Amino acid sequence: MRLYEYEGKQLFEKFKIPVSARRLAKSPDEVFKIVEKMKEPVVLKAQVLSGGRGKAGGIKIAEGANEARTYADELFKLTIKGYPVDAILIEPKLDIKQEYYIGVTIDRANYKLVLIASGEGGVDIEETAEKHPDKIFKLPLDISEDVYTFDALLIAKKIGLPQELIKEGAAIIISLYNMFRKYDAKLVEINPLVLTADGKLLAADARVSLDDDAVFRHPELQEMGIESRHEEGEMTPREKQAQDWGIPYLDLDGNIGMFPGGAGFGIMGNDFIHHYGGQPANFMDSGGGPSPERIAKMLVLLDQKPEVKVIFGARFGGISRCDDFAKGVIMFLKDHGLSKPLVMRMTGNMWQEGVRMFEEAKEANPELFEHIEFHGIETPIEEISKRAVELASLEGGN
Amino acid sequence: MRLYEYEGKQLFEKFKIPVSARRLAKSPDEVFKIVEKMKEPVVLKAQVLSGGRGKAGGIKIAEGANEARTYADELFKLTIKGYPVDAILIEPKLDIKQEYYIGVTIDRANYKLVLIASGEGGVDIEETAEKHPDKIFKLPLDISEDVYTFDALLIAKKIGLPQELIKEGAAIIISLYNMFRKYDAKLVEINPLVLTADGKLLAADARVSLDDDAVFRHPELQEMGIESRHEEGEMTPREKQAQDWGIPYLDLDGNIGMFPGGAGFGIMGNDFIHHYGGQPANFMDSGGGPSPERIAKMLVLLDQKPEVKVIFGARFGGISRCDDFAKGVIMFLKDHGLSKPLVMRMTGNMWQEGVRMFEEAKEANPELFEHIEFHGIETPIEEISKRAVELASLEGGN
Amino acid sequence: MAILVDKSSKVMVQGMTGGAGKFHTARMLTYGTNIVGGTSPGKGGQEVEGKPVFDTVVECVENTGADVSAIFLPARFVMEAAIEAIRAGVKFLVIVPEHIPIHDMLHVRREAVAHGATVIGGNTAGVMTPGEANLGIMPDIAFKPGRVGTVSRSGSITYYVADTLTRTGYGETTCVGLGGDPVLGSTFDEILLKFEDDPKTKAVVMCGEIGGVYEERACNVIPDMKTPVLAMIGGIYAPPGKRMGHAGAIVEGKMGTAKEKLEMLADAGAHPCKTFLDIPETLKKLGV
Amino acid sequence: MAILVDKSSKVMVQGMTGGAGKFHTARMLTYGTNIVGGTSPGKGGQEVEGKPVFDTVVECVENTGADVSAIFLPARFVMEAAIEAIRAGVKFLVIVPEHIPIHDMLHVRREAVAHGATVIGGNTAGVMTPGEANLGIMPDIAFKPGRVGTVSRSGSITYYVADTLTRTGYGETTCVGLGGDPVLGSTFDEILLKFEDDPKTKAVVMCGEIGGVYEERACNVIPDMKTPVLAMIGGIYAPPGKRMGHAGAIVEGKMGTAKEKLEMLADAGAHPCKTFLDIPETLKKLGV
Repeated sequence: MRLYEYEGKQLFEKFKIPVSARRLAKSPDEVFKIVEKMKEPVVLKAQVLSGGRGKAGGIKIAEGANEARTYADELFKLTIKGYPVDAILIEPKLDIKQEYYIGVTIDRANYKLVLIASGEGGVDIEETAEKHPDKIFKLPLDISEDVYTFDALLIAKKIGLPQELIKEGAAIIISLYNMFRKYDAKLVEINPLVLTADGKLLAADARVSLDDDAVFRHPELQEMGIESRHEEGEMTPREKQAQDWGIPYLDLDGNIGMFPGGAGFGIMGNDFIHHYGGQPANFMDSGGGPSPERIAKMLVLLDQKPEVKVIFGARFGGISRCDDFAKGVIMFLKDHGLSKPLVMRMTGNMWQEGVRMFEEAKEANPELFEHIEFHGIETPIEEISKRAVELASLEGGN
Repeated sequence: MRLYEYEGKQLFEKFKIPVSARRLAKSPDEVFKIVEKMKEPVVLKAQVLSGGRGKAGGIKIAEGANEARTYADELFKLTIKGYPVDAILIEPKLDIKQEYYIGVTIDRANYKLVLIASGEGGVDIEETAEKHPDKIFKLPLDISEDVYTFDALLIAKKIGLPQELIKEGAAIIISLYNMFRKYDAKLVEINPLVLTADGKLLAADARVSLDDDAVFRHPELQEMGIESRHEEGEMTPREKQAQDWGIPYLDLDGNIGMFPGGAGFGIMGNDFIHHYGGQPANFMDSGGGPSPERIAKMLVLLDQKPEVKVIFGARFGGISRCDDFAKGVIMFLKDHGLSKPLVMRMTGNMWQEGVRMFEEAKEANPELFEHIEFHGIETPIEEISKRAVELASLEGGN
Repeated sequence: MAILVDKSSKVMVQGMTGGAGKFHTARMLTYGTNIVGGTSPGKGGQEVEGKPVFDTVVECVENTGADVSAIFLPARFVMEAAIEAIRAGVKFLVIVPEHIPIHDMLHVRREAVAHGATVIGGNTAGVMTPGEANLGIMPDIAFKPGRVGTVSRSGSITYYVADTLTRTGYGETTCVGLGGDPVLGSTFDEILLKFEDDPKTKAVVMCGEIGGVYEERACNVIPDMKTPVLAMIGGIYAPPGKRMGHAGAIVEGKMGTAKEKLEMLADAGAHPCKTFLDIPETLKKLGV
Repeated sequence: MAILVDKSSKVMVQGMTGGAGKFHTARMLTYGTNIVGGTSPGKGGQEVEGKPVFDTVVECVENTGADVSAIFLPARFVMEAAIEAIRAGVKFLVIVPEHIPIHDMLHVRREAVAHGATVIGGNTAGVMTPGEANLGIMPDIAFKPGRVGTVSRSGSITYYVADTLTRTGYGETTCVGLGGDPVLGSTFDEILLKFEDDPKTKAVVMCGEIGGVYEERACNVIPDMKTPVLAMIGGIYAPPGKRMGHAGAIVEGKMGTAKEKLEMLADAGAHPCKTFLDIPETLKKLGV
């Protein structure tokens, strides 16, 4: 769950990390009114859930209210890495002497938190990390460990903060780390931490990603108006529909509708289709132990997508039981009907029950099953993949 | 810093430890008014900074407001282990089925926190610990360790909480431990934790001692109306005077006024006086690095105490410098004058400066020094002790 | 012989009285898994499928000798449950639930390392030693005792691989589901080394995934292993950087594209496979 | 030879630019203590008595090779300062300030044990190895090089004992102030064992106090020591249970009355002394 800059700065303030006074605007007119009152040069910052904003033209400096409105017009039309601009943050323009970088993230491979700092902030920190690793300082920490002032002082000195500001810099580092642990973050960054011409330290940007799975522990976020949200770009209408239904789904460019069980084979199955010369039309994940209703909705998404020429189905019942799966497919067939060929394989937990349900349903309504080729454990999944590719090429299409 | 029961229960409520509804009264009339409104049998509990309250008659059960006022009259006249009754806590009388004990304290010798619990609460836990150690359960914990629910569940079961209440009991144990760490406590006790006839768990008493040296970290205590206070009984007027001056001082029954440097020799010096057949009139501690003013005040306390026949002075300058010491003694002599013999020894840091100051002062005002026998490092402190005992017996007195 | 769990393992179920706990306790027992009891705080004294339920793991271990635990609890209770089991001396834990807070898993890993316990999951289908014990939610139809070990991040991949090994007559020693959550209790290298020490395991199939961070660690141990390692990585054709269901399936910077992972593993001496059918062919070539 | 500190020790002062830090840095240097530098966060680059001040202990250690630290800081900053020094590799620390929060000292002790460092104090007068190093606030007038070690909770008692040993010609190897705070960095037994290992120390005088909890620990090691131990305990005639200045000087339950402590120590093989003058007499009898 990624936060907007203005939300991140709300958290910064809570942890006494210095930030500029700022206002949020949702329209060019609002921008005009705010800047008119400020009577000083301002910076307008597009609020998007993505990095690389500066390079994409998402930051503008305006001397007065009219100029600000003109820029705001532009900014609200911008799409940055597929993300629309929802709001503009307005701050006084800073007279910047130096820019630093401070961040905290998780080194998952080594099970550590890592405090990262650099004297070269404001640019792409990943690039600095790659080209000048000596300019990046890292302090790995155990999840149960505090950062002490002495740790933070050393970092503040290493990145070259002026001597008179190292205590303040250390306090910012400690606060950022404490905030990371307090809010179950995956990433927090101040980039840049700015040293102004008049000798003040300010967090000029805020990047905060929290762990969706731990948001339940932090009801105060909701009180602050920060709501649960995923990190994603602009969605297609079908992706939006899937999200509303709680189904992880991505549109792709191919013509084979992927209807897999589990995320693991969801990914691998797409590779198989490619391997045999086909093109998947989507990525989809049923989630663990999907209900029959959910299974039916997954099929609705694919059946309604015009580009889909054939549906590839795979169910290996684990926590997802074959009987629930069969129930969902039958529900779909009865309520909605299948307009395209479906080749599928079903095995795993409760497969006998699943097969029996299909047989009973087919006996009652054989017409519902005329587009379906059904396989069990005896057929390798590769055969199903090949068959889906074959059917897709028979159907023609893109 | 020991808290009153009613203050402890304020903290309990903050940590969601269940307590009865309750009211505090500072006079018998207040007690009457409160009980009149409650319309149920109540328990009146003397609020004192001491244990053993029940045995001393500090707890009364009253059926109605008139009876409550009569008991309150008695309670406010009570002194429990030297502690006056400052207030009475009024709670509904509980129908008690079983009493338990839960406490957390520090095992200083082993540098551990210890969670202590027993199925036999409500009585003297130290007695139980001595006679039936098998009925006391202890869980030592590192200062950085959390108590987990499973730890607490095991304790709840061991002390015999009913099965349907073990989860609630565990939650109370965890809260008590968290409270201990959060407030830098030295001791927190629920004794008794009561199981009522209708199956509820309630903390019927609260004993909380915090670390005076860490109170600065908890400004919220002051916001709650809990103020810094030491654990002490009724003081003599001289002890109160000393406390106002910030001087650790205790009146004793003898006639030798003890004017030592440092707490260590403050204690040992009293032993020496006894050893040579004398009786100290007090205990006193100058504290580390006392100011000349403080030194002068220490002498004022002794000179004004009629029982003191002779003053025994010892200063081994460490963090307490001999020059500051000499300054203080001279200040006392000039401002106040010495009415009793003083035998003293001075050595240690800055002793040359101290000696020079005395010599100059004596040259200027020899009369001020006529009661003083002055020694340096050449005289063992035992000789000074003997001489003080000798002078005291020459002076007569008790 | 097998790794992690076999018929002598005394298995307990944490969260035994919940819906998933009850259902899978029954399934695991049906398979012949030696389940000796379980826990559910506040429900001590009850029974599930004739096995005793305790309030705490300590009591369960004292009364049943349990040395392995399968956790079926809501994600928010997993950290304490895992730490409880580890501190009570349980040496192998399977965390079935998904969506466990990442910081919680860091704490669990820390305790596991400190106490020498092995944790797999969260979001794992579990561990299966065919013919001996089925720990978790794996469908037994796919599995047969044999001579190849498997370790995968995804449950469904585990099933397909076992299905393939079973159909082609190799069978499996033990099949380990590493789990799909972003931070996991164990890493590929750790499981590979356990297979290396198992004389019955003649080869290992490891299946990684785009976005995972533990595939790279496997490269540290494969060069020194005597047991051949076959490697598959899912997501070769996945669009990079787009979210794909598994939180773990986000490409992290330059590291972790599926193609790079597979190349890295091949460089380390693993035998890359593109489909499941490549597995028996490779095993044949290796003379397993 | 000596214990804990000698003329080869490279001593740093934490809180070097404060009033007490400056004053005692000068005194310690005058005595000949090998002070190499100090710290004061934010004041790196300054000097005190010609010695360099650093912002952090790591920098001080890197630049001066400091291996011993004396802490002169307000009580609330002591915990972090001590942990900083311990983690930077300093192996011996003297915590002079008093009134350190008890929970803080538990953290300090934990770090010290984890890193094999020795901490004495808080509320200690320090450690003196006569003729070599004076670490803390002890008045040098009382001390002369010699053959008896001392360890006391109280500073003033340390001075009187040294004064007595010096006057009677025994002199001291090292004098250790354990400290007066209720929870201390080191315990009597730990210091006694260090003296036991010091060939120059022919006897040890330990002075405990009513209310302390560390005297009892001495009884665990005295029976096995070859070096004779003389024991004094202050507070034999103190009224029990009344507060006596030192927070540590409250009698805790039945444990810790001065009389009982002294008896316990005598039972363990220590030679009890009632006044300082008993010390040289006892040493004479023991042929030291």
